[in-house]
Amino acid sequence: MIKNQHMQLRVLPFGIARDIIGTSPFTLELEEGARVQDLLDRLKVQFPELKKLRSIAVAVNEAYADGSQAVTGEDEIAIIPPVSGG
Amino acid sequence: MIKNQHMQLRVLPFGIARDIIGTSPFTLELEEGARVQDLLDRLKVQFPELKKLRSIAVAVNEAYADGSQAVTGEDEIAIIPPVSGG
Amino acid sequence: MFAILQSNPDPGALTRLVSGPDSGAIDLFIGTVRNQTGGRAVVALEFESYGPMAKKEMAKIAEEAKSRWPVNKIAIHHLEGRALPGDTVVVIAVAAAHRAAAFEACRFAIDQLKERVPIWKKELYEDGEVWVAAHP
Amino acid sequence: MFAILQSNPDPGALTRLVSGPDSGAIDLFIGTVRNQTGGRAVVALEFESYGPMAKKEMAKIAEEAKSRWPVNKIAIHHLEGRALPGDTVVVIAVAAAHRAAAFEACRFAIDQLKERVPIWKKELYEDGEVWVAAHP
Repeated sequence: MIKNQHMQLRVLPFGIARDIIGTSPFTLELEEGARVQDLLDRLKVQFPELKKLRSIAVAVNEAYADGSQAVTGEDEIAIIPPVSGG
Repeated sequence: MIKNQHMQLRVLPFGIARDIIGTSPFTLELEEGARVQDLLDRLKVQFPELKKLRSIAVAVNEAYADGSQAVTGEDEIAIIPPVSGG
Repeated sequence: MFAILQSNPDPGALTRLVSGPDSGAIDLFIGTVRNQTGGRAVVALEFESYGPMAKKEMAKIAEEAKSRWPVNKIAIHHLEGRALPGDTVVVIAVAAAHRAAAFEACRFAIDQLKERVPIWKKELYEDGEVWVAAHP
Repeated sequence: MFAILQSNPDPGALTRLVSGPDSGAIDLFIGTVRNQTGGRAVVALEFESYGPMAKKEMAKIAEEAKSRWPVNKIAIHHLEGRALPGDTVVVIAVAAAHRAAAFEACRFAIDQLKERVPIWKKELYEDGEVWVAAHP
């Protein structure tokens, strides 16, 4: 049996997402090769309140990322609830 | 033979209209009962350069007036060439 | 709220004139002197105005804007006299609860100002001068 | 040109940042804090931002605006931290040769800012607080 490799992701939740997750930065362990969508799925299981938000986006290294983008332990990952500047 | 009554109108030409007419205020004599259009017609005869302007408007007592408005010697009459503020 | 000034209109002053706790959006239009027009170098502008009527027309424009969009306050200041490239010659400030009305009304106000407020601009070049828009 | 500030953005400073002799029109959008929202009194706002990314998104918005309209310079400053009713929280300044482009690009920039720049606003009332727009 081959053991999957895991990686530690550094996650910065903002706004109401930080209130829900409770700590920032927050460390999440995912399998190597995980993508943004895997990360979102995991967070929503772990913090069901995130599912109630109007939207939730992810930024990787300070740019919006779509669900298919791969993430690594080197990336700065931000959890972006609905923005409301201005 | 009945002699028509005349009135002295006080006319303020602005911008290029002042350059053309040469003095401001300028006094114009018209028959009693004259209207804005009569005044414009007379000015264009007396100062043909006015006919070359893109447009020419008249204000009576600080408000735009149309050709049918009567004028009197009590009015402040302004000659308004194309405006170009801003 | 409506003025013809011998000095350059001040965007900060107009902002203060229109602000208030019921407004969340201010749109400010600032017109400045360009150093050329149609490729010809402009040395200066000379503005003349029919001051009392200009202020009345500005007030009418503001009333019309208020009747068309939900805006709270409108202020319009325009320079009279000489202006050099870079100088501010007109400032329009519009305050509204929400931004769409502020933008629409401000655009309307500057468009109307250029069409009907009795102010005339002469452009001065190295080798001549022209009353802007006077001839077809 | 793009900044997240701990103090109130200054319309005059942004005007100076974008002005130049090739621009004849500056449109300035100023967002301020209203004293109520939907009839509920607002005591204060608290803005949080993801600063480095916010500045990058502002710069992207400016690039997009420049590719769509003939504008010369765009500056965007937004407050981070606490703001009281009447305070300025965002200023966008757009300079262009002519006014149509300045208005269009400024409107585009504030619309885009509200849609994608990572800044979050919490409204504080006498008896509670809400992250604006967080829930459907």
